[in-house]
Amino acid sequence: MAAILSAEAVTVRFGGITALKDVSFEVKQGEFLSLIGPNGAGKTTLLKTITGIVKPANASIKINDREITKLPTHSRIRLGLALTHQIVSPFKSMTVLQNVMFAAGYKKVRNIGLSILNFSRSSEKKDAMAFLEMVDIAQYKNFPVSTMPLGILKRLEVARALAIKPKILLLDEPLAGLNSQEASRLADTIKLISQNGMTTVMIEHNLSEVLRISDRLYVLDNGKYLASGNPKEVMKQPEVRTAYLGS
Amino acid sequence: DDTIKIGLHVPLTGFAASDGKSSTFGAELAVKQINEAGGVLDKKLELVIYDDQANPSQSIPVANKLIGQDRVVVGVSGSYSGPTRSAAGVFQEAQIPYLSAYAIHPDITRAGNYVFRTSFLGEVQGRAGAKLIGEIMDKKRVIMITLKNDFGKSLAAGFKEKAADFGITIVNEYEYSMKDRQFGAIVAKVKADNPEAIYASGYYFTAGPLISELRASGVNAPVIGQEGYDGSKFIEIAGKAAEGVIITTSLDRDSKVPETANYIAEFEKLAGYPADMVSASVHTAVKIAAQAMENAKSTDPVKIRDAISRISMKASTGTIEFNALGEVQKNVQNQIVRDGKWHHHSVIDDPELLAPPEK
Amino acid sequence: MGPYEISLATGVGIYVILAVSLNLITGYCGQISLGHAAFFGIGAYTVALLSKLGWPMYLTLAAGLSSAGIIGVIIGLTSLRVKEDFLAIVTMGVAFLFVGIVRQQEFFGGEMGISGIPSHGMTKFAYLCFVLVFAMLSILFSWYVKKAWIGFAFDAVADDEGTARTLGLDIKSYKLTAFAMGTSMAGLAGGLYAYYTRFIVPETFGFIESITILSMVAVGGIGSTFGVVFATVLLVMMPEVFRFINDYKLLLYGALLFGVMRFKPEGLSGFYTLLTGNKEK
Amino acid sequence: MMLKISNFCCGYGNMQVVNHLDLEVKKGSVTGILGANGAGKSSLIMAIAGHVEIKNGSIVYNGEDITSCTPMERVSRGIALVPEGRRLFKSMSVYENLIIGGYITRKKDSQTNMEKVFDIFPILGERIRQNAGSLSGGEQQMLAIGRALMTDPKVLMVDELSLGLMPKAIDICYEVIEKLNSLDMTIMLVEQSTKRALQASDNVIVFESGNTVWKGSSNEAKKSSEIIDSMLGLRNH
Amino acid sequence: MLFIELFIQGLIQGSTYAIIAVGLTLIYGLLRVLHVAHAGLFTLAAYLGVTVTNQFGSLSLGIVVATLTSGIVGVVIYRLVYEPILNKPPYVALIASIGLYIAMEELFRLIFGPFGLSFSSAPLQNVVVIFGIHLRACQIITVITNVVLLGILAWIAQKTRVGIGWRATVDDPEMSASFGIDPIRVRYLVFFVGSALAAVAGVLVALLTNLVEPTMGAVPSYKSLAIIVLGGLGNVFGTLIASLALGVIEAFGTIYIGDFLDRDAIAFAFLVVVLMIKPTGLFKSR
Ligand SMILES: Nc1ncnc2c1ncn2[C@@H]1O[C@H](COP(=O)(O)OP(=O)(O)OP(=O)(O)O)[C@@H](O)[C@H]1O
Ligand SMILES: Nc1ncnc2c1ncn2[C@@H]1O[C@H](COP(=O)(O)OP(=O)(O)OP(=O)(O)O)[C@@H](O)[C@H]1O
Ligand SMILES: [Mg+2]
Ligand SMILES: [Mg+2]
Repeated sequence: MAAILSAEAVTVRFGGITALKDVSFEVKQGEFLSLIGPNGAGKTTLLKTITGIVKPANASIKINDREITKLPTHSRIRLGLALTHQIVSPFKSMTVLQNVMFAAGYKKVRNIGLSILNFSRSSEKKDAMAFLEMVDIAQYKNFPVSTMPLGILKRLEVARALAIKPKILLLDEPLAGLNSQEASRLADTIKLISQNGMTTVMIEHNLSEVLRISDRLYVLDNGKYLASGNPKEVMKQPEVRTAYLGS
Repeated sequence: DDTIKIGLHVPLTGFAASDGKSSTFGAELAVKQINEAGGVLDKKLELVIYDDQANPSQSIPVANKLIGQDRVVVGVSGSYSGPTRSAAGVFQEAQIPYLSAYAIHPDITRAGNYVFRTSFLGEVQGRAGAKLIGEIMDKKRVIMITLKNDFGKSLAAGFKEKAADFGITIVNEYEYSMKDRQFGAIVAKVKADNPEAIYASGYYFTAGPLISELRASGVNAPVIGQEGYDGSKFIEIAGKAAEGVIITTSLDRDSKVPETANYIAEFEKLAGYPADMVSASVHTAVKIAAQAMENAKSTDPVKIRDAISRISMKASTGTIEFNALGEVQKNVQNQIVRDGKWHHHSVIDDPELLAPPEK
Repeated sequence: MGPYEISLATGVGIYVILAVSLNLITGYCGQISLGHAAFFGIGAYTVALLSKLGWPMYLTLAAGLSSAGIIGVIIGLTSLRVKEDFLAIVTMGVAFLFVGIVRQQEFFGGEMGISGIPSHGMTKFAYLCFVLVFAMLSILFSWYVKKAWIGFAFDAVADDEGTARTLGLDIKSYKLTAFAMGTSMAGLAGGLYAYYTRFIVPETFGFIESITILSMVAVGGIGSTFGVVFATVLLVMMPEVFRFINDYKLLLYGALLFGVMRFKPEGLSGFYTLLTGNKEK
Repeated sequence: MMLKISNFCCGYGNMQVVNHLDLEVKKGSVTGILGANGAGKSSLIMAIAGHVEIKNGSIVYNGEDITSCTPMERVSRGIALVPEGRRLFKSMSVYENLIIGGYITRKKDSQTNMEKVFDIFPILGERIRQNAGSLSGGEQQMLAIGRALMTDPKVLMVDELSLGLMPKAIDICYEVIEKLNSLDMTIMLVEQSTKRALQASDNVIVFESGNTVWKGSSNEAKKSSEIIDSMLGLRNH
Repeated sequence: MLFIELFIQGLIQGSTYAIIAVGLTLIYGLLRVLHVAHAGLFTLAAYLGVTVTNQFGSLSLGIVVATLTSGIVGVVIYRLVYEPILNKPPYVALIASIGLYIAMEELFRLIFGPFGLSFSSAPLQNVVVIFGIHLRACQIITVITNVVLLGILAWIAQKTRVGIGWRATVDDPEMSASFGIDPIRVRYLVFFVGSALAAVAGVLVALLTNLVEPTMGAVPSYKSLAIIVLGGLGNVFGTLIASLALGVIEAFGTIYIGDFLDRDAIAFAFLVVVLMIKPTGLFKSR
């Protein structure tokens, strides 16, 4: 199968620090890829480069063979990317439901004209409720997000990303902050979504869940490519073990 | 009704509040004097005073209120050009006579035939300044320091218009804004220019610091100012540096003319500080309004207007007569600071030079 | 209605347009502007100059609206780089630059301003109605914007630009639209003002005026159209109502601004929600 | 007894989120605090640190009632906090964050403590001038722990120790915890990973919706870990 | 020669800006509040300085009374005005501050009259000639005060533990309390120091112009806002440099481009240009 998303020769520098050095990777249509690696390896930076939030020194990023490196973030998102944030960033002035509703209305805010002409919010509300249920936080819909504990916000991130109906879901540590039961339930949900055809890239340190649901692993270390391939096999590689597991 | 109402708008609050205060005292003094002398048409004169914050948008409702609610028979502006110009339109439209006491914007009287001005136009005073420097003082190399507002700009225009006629070369002109109080840069440059005289427009609160700085930095050329300096406050701020400063104004402190001498004495009694040009101008305007009613023997606006246009009256700021445009022609009084007081310096009475526009 | 009430009401109408227009930029889209009066001024100057050239009123007003809008977009474009307090200060700079430039150019009448602006040719009362119609239209427009998806998008931009971007929102064009809508409405208000006073000077459109407009928005309750309209009426009327205490008027005004922000930071619209028990925005 | 919390209630505004809690923490022990999302774990920790309003009950620390002490008084008595979400001073450098951590210690101690922190987390030493806000998620967590250690704490309260850390770093952190514990530091841990928590702690307390549903030694709990697991999941079934 | 003189005049002007702006930037740095009413304290101090000096014939007493009073009033303003609205959006404090400033201006006018006050005999006006440049004692003192005060402050803020502690309360007051820094005390201290600085500036300006008016704070209030942005919000050293640079640019600008832009507009043109090129100000926001 063809790569739906590819990033070639990504180099990112922050001042003196090289956060990513000549990293290339690709994801195939429908694949569930997990991005792992030590803290500070550059995983978040890689996803942020793909979405255009971080400006790379060098890179070539393609969706379905279309070059998107020069596009601004919002245009890339519209080509089918969705990103959840490692450090949760809900719209603080809105309720849980409104957060997802706004995302669900992505088509209506594509351009100014549409956004002026469109008035009704009812179908988005329905969609949003479905997504909230999918991640088990429907009962919090009318709470202002500022009072919500981290676990809820983490799931809200996922719901909101789903609401923009992406082709490729980029998840930055969606399970962090959930207890083991909650984590495996959310992992199941994500897996289910991916099995229904959503290409998924997930950054996650929760190894047991990663190994349980990923099709393939991609390992970064210190800004460089370290390994990739079948989860079990990758985890057997000694470099990966020393860098990541410490044993 | 047993009173006749005169409307006055002044800046009681905001940056021009000090002039508003003087205006108020000037008007109150006039009313007091008139009422003590039996009032107007056997009725008492009553002042209605509103604050306009020296703001052109504020003076429109104020003017409308004076006309529509208080039913004043004459309006007087004790305020700056902006608010006066916008109020003038309202009075003109309502056909109520309106006297601008000291606002100098040339377009004020052009609002129409109900609008008069009891003070000089900025240009006229600027021309007088040129004569004072070029002819009376015989200084030729002049630096201009111009206040960047309608007052300073029109003074400068008048000055430049006649400068050449009196043999003056304008070496340089520097501008400053109303809010400036520190003039180090201009002073440094003036010093380098080394002029024979300095024509500096401004108000006491800008001129005081300016002249202190000029003198401190060793610039000793004479400084010529205008009625904006007029008042004791200038001398208080500039201290010794004020000595020798000459201004063109309409109030002669050493005047023997009873109207003026009397005004100067009475004002200080009422207000508790010495008279200034602003208060004298408002005092004059109120007196004119009262006299016009007496002359017209009526409070009918049309008749008052006609009476004002024909008036000839001695007031604290000189003899007032209006031309077709509603502008006044009177002598310019030059005053000089000596021993910490304003004193007579000279008079300019050249009718051609002082002629206000007719149209 | 006497001439006084009419002129007062006309002033209120103009300020309602202004306040509502700033509310679009600051209240809805979250972009603090301390220079709104500059666009008010651009509208007023455009209308003043063109009307003196003999253009008919509807054309001058349209020109005032578009010139302010166009310059608004240009300023908006340059301001896109700065955020929050930096934006506030840059827009404050714009306010000073506008006055600083206009007062130096003879073409704009310099310090003397522009007088002799032709009459609108209506009775004062008719002109009042004319202004009020525009004020109503602005209120309706602003209410509509809030309810439509564009208002939702503005909320998102105001809340967190970065997040909105990662949800596919084109932040730039929304910000620019807010600027365009707000500044062109301010331009219209400026035009109406020019016909109202028939005399304009640069100082009227300075920083103080910008602050006055922002105060109306903040006192009303940022983002709440009806609160803002209410506060505008209140703040414009207040100095008039308190004319009898001339000397203390500004003191009272300052104290009110301060008091509302201190004790009711969400603005007067907070009282409204309090009264109706309506918690939804 | 290091900490004795009795009949303790805390919350926000009108909402009470921890109800009638009784907890005793022995000196030198590790106490695990478990519970589902929103159970009130973080609120409890923050209340002990002095940031959440205590509605009822008391906290006695080393025999001294500190219920109404300010956060500053608490930290100066030796209660240190690694808060949820790290709450670093984002616009300040790693170095400055650590300096603030050592604000209440003497300058010399602060120096040696900082070296200790760099020993534990060498990466922090490498990033010393970087703004805390731009560190990677895991690095931020390390800094948060390092900062708390700078206070020379007697009681260390850690909210979500392993959040966002790679397995290796988690191991390191737990080693650090063990080491600190062996040096007689009292530790309270909020942890999502039940397994980890049970391994590391001597005692555990399990919350659900603000109520204590289980309390006891971790050995006991280990035996019935399935019970605890199901308790943790209760809310969602 | 002229250039040197213009430069020096610019420095003098810039010094007065700096002393005001630094207080403002400290307060901004601490609370993210654009404290417009700061200029009200500047005015208050100028009035007190002149009144006390005239009354008791001692400038030193005037300065002491002015700085102490302004400092205390500053703390009171913080306590009564800002503290309750700190966690509101920033415009709330801004408008409250503007309202407070308007009210203060009016109070000064009502109390001290609209005409302004002057020293009955202004101190420190003796002229010193250095290399042919005439300077008044008060001008020299202004520059020296500026450099000394701000030097000390910048050092405290950037290099000492106390300074780092101050700055921590900015990022997260709750957490800094958890590390033993009392945010309330820090704020009181910063408001006191900042307001006392404004007071020093007020008295200096009164000496320079020999005129104290109700509205004298208006220009400094907004110009110093521009300066603290240029200097990198919260950055003491940056503010110092930005103030002096602005003073100098204004000095030259008034002379050479004065008929195109007025002084205030020059300041803002400079600001807008800088921010367009570098949206975060000239210096790093500390
Ligand atoms: N804006 C920035 N400025 C400077 N350095 C940065 C910036 N953003 C990230 N870095 C550095 O780049 C490196 C990679 O960061 P990144 O956030 O991508 O790591 P990560 O792999 O996601 O780690 P973690 O698993 O801990 O989240 C880190 O060392 C981080 O400190
Ligand atoms: N600042 C706040 N204001 C109001 N309510 C709050 C606030 N913080 C938390 N809450 C509420 O208190 C309850 C307990 O929250 P807390 O953060 O203590 O849970 P937690 O057990 O730490 O959850 P998590 O595992 O997700 O971190 C939740 O219902 C939450 O909504
Ligand atoms: Mg990361
Ligand atoms: Mg928690």
